[in-house]
Amino acid sequence: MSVSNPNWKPKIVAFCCNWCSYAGADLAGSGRMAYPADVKIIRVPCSCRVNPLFILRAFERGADGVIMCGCHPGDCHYTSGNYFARRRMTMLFSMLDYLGIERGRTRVEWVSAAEGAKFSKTMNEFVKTIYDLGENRKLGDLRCKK
Amino acid sequence: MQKIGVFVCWCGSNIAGTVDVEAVSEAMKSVPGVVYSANYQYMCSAAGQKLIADAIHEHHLDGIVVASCSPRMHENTFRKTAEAAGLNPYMVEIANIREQCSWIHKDKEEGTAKAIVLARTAVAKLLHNKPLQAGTSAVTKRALVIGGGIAGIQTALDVADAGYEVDIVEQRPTIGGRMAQLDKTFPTLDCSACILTPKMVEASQNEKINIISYAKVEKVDGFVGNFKATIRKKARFVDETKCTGCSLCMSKCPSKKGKDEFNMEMNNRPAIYIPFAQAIPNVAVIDPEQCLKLKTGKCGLCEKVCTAGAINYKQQDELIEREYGAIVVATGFKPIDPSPLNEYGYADNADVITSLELERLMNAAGPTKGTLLRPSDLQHPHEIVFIQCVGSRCDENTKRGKPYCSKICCMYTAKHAMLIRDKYPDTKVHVFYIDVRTPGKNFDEFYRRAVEQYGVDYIKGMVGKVAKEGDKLMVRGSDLINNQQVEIAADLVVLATAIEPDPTARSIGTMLTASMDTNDFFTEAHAKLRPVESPTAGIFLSGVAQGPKDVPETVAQASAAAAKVIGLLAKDHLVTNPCVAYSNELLCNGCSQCEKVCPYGAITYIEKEVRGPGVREVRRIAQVNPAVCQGCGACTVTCPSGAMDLKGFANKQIMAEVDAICL
Amino acid sequence: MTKETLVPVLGIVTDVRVDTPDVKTFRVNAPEGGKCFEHMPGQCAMLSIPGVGEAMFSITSSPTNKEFMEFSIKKCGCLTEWLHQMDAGQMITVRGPYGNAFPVEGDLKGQDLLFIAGGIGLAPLRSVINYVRANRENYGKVRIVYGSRSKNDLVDYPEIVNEWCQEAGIEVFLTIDQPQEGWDGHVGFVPNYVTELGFDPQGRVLVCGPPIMIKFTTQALMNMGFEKTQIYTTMELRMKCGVGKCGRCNIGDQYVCKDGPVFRFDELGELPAEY
Amino acid sequence: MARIKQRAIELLSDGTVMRVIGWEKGEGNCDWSPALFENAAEMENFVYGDYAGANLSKYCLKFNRQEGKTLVVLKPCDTLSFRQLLHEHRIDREKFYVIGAGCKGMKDEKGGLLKCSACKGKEFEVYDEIIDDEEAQKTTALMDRMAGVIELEKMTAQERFDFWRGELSRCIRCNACRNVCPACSCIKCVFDNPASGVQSKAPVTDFEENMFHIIRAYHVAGRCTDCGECSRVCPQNIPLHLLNRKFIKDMNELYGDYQAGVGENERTPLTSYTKEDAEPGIVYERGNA
Amino acid sequence: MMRQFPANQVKKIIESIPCAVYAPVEDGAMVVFERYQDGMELRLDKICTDKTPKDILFPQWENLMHFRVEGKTIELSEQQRCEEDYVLFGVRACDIQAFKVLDRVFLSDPVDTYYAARREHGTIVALACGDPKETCFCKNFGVDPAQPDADVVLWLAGDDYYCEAYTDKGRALMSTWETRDAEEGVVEWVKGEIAKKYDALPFAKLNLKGFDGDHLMEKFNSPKWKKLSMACLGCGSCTFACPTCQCYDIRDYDTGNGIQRYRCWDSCMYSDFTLMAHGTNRPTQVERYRQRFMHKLVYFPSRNEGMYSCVGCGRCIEKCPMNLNIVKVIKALGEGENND
Repeated sequence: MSVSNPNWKPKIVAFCCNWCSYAGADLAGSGRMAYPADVKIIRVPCSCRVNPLFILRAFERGADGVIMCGCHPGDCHYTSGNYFARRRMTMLFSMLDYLGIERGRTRVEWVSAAEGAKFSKTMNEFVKTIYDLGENRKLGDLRCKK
Repeated sequence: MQKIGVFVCWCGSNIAGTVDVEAVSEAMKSVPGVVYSANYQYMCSAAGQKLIADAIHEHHLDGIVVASCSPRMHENTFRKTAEAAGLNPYMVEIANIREQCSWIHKDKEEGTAKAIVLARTAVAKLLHNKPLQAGTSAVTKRALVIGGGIAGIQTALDVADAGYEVDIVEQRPTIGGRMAQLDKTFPTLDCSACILTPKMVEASQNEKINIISYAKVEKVDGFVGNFKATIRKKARFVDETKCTGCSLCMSKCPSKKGKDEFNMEMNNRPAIYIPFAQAIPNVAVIDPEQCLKLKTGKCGLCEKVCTAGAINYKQQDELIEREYGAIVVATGFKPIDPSPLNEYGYADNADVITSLELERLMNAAGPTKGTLLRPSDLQHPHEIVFIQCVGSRCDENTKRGKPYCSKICCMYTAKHAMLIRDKYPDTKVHVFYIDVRTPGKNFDEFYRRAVEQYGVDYIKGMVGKVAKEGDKLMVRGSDLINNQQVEIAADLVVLATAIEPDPTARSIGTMLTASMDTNDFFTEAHAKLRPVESPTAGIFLSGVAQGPKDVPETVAQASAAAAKVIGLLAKDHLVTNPCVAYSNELLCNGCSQCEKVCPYGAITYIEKEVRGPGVREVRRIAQVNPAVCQGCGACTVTCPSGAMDLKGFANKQIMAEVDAICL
Repeated sequence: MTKETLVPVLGIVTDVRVDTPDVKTFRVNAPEGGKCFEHMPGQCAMLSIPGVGEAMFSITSSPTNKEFMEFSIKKCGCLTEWLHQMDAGQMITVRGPYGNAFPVEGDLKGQDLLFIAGGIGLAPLRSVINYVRANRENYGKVRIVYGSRSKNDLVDYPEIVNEWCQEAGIEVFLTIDQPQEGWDGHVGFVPNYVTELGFDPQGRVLVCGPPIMIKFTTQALMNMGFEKTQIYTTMELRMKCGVGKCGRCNIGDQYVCKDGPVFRFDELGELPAEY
Repeated sequence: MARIKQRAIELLSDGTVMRVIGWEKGEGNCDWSPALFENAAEMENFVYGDYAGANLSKYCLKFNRQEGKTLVVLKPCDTLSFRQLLHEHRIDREKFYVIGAGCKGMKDEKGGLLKCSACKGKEFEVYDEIIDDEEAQKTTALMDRMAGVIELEKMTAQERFDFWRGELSRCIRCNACRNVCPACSCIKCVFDNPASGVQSKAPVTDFEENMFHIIRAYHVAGRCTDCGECSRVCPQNIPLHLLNRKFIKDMNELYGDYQAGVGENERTPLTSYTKEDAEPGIVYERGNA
Repeated sequence: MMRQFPANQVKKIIESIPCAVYAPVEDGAMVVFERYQDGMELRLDKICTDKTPKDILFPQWENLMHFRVEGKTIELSEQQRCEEDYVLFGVRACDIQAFKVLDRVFLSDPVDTYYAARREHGTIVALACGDPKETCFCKNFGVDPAQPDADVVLWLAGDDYYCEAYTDKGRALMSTWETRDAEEGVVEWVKGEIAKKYDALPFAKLNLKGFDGDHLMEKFNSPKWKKLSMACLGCGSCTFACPTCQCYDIRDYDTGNGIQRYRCWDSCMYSDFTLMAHGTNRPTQVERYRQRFMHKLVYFPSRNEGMYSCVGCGRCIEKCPMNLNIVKVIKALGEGENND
């Protein structure tokens, strides 16, 4: 898909759990492991706090990609939060795919507090995917964009 | 609309280097709700904090956003600043413009633009913040230590020393744990029993310490400061208060087929036994699997010989319910069973033994009374091969062992080698190793002594096969340094088997909702900064339960855990995290979905008359115990009506953040 | 001129006065000064903060005030909470005037007037009272019974004490629900106080306050011999458009926002009891 | 069926139940409506038969806190919804007398109901007594329940997108799907609640149409018994059941077969987990792009 | 002057109209009024479109104005009113009557300028109902399916449309069409046929006696509402399908760049319709259900010289998921022979 607007910058929302992924993002920062500024992080206590509604809301408001990061399965600070999150997100992604929305605009990645490099790598990859997909037209809020 | 102040930190050049802080604080001035915006070199400094406090007073701020380093760094600092200035500490939001902005971006324009979005997002969230009040809960001033090994004993002693009651729950009939089974300890080679048993005695005599042996924790409810544990004390069939530990019954017991667990099952013990001479409590226990009286009703010899009248065949398990303020997990370890690693032939050859078995063979109280004899024919071995890293440091994908280093093997093997060479100079000792790891005080010197002074033959390489040939064990391996295959005809092969958490650890972890890693070691709240605490508040970690450790490390960690326990028990009240879930009773359907995802059992349901606009009826509604809730938010997403929300991370707050980012 | 139905004009809050712990009075001017529009006593206006909401409030000031309009607003919901946080200088949107007015130039003219208000219910009546004060010669005796939960909850207390009470031909009777230190006036609920005071069943009565107060006060008045046709009150319902179109405030064949909010008691009796 | 009517009259007369929820005839032949009967005389108008398509279990919410027992006539598939409401503690079992009524597939004026073509069976999950007829036992499903979903899954993403845009753009947000749904039983729906931040009353944008229906399907995922009422009642003929069935199909495939409203287990696939669950990326790995 | 043109020319005529034409076209499984474009399936045969043409005049949602809020200041810009002429083609008599009901609401003082502008710019071409259907009962409310009241009216007879303009707007529009003088008497014959067909319909004659302001309290207090409303789900299908229902809501939407104030359809059937901070005056579905029908049959005529705000189109009969409808209400609450 081609990018029609050369000045277009994607808006990417990253939900990060406080205990692992947010710390991983901090670690990426301490290690100066760059990733594009298009990614903006929202801190949540646990990946299980991420309501599918938030993800849809982001798309409604014009996000081009939404990524959720949490502790690795088994490592959840709250024991089981990411297991629930995993099922929820699987269902949501499946539904979005079913509705014909491009794959790849949503992603889940497990990033531990130790994986600064993985965080950076993941974000670089994800941003690239979004650039490849281009502007999110299918999900844009018409009224917002007017 | 709330009046919000924004404070942009330069962090010296850490932020100011890639973010135009001036521009950020200027841009914030036109964000709805912001009435004041400033920037400063170091917001966390005394001067920076004063700037914040002054602005709060002067501009009657309802909330502040500090655009600075990660909230994990200074959120608490600024909350305290705000609180001191009369603001609710939860009316503070941090925009992370260092770790998640200035440090990862090089382009100043880009960095500045992102910092503005991040600050704006924090403001958007803050506009929906509500002042939160931390609640309090009382602290039960008693600790529970699960596991009575050296770790548990040390923690208990230290906690008791500070004047608090401690219960030690030990699954075996005696405390002492693995250390009691050791012969000597490295690197000083002092006798293990000589240093451990006085501690055991001290624990038993300390009036603050209550040892509940031959028992297990069955259930734990509650939360930090207010745990309630149910402990099953198994029937010993011996009255603890009467038994004098004379051991007469042991000699008279006709059933001698019980395996002696203390001696790694290398010999038998009677059905009634005291695990070892210095056992605490020094009280006999009847093994119901072996006891003829209990199995067939015919015998009763021990009862007849017991002058104290301590034998009671009708004794039942006893359930003890007690309340605790803190729980220490000191469940320790066991060596893995090396049988599945069939190249070492452990299952097939009696003379392939584990290090802990060797430890018993060399111990004066062991099956051979301290003489080194090989198990198969009780002959003195002349050629001994030690194999390192058996089941440790394995490729995770092969599932043949543990991925981690068991840490203690290098040192105890050096110890064993040295002791054997010292006592039996005619014996040749070879050690197959991958690396020799000796990072510890006097450890490397110790290892070098083994090599240099005692002539232990260290071969860098792996063993491919141990096979019985005649009365010899042929050990085939590679010598990486000389780049050749070696074959040694050994009399005895000793496996430095990996250690793994005690099998009970997993169920205890689940019971305590304490997180564990994939190897069943308990996870610490922070690998560096909170190494003796579990992420679950009020649960502390002592000893190998948290990860492989040697004795000095274990004792050090045990004392550290004790210090944390004392810190907790010293408080009369705990301040609870106010960022917990709560349910809006007007919206709650009472459908019980949230309860099912709560990892803490914090949600209960009550029938209640709810009142609201046009509503006055009895409904079933969810209630969250704020002292139990840890604030994960699983319930909030499960709730279809949005009745369940999380303070500090409310739906509206997160959606405001989303909106602000996507603006 | 076709009046725009839904498009508001802008207004500036030029003064915020704290009346009681949960009532503030806002003075509103047009951005260019003066009033946003003219009105008659009892009429309402829709105030709004874009993005927060829009709601109907009665105009508290008298049309005889030529400089500004005032709204006394009790904090009770999302919008009012927002309004209460406003400082002077804040812009809001205003549209109106909506609804009918008390018949100050009709049925009330030449009559003795009895005003009975409870709590924030004084807001719509204050407009009438001040209108009557400004056109004193057109009306007979004026008596005002006003009650609130406590002394602190009496709206416009300084104006009542310093102006109304000082004026010849106006009698003011204040009461609060519970005894309170520093209060030597009457204590008791408004309907009881009205009964205690006892009024000749003549002239016109304007009642405004919480539904329960209105109910018992009218009973008390009727016991004294007042006719339903002598009693006026105002109603409050969910409103959205203010022009009798959106359907919300429809009761029977009336639209409260357009045909009300002022109703004579006999008119109310002809409506289904859905208020 | 006269037997149901007769039995209901008996139970009303002997005081076992205080009211009956059933059906009554309309003006024509096919326009039956759910109705309330409070005494034997009113039962004159009671009917049960080919046009009793509506699922009466949601009406139970209305009567749960009322005095005495309510008799409710439920078809086999309706009893699943009833069980699900029991699971969710929304109704009390002892407040209802359930007559399980045999069903050989329901109709409306246009013919057999779509929901009945994928009949889930003739078993009653909950009942106090069953009044069945032999005919009912003989009828079977006419089609694979997942056929529609599978057909869509086979399409390309663009085709699916166009399909759903076409369907969902007709939505007028009348809320019939929500209000009829026994799983959408929230006291206050998030989309009606100004405090939720997502309140919306009109499908003001393409996206809000999607959002409403995705979230609705998501909220009932694992709780939806696939009673098919949403599609039956949609005045705009949107095949909403295809959203719910997609979730059902996914959950069955990924987390093991599950039917909401069956058995004693109150946990749904979304309130349980296994450590070995598939990663969300599986969605992208299967099927065509 | 009555004219006629071959029915197969109707597409051509529509395409020849220079402004936007809204006509009944097929959309999925439904027939709705949409802006006609080449290639669309014209469905003039459909008696009652699935969605009423009311949303041409009163759209389901429309922006009213836009605010920019900065600091303490507010900037307001109005949404432009409709400025383009358009033609509404193929509207039936009942829906045209519904426009008159809407006019009573939106054009009464103070005038709703958004609605007024649309009304003014539209020219309505009506189509007589040659084949009224089973659910029709329009004549009860003074609607003649054979003689709609519009700018231009069409009658289909055989292979030809007969047309006559009744207003200047209509005449101007029709003058551009290619037509010939109409054969005499045909339309009269068609009208007669329509009347005959209508009279044979089940709801052709309902007794509306007693549905007036004089019986307001009596109808309001009827105990029958409880049972009548039992099955009501409280959804908005009837109100949204109804050509006269015009309750609306005004809402603000934060676009991120300002506040959009929009109006959207609302329904008195919704539980939150009258909900305010301290409760609602219609707490259960019984009251809400009663409100809708009382409004149509009693309140509205009481305010509007006996004009009912039901036009007998029968859409609610088709759309109600639970088969509740206004005919059942009329029959249950009415007087005389209905009351069986």
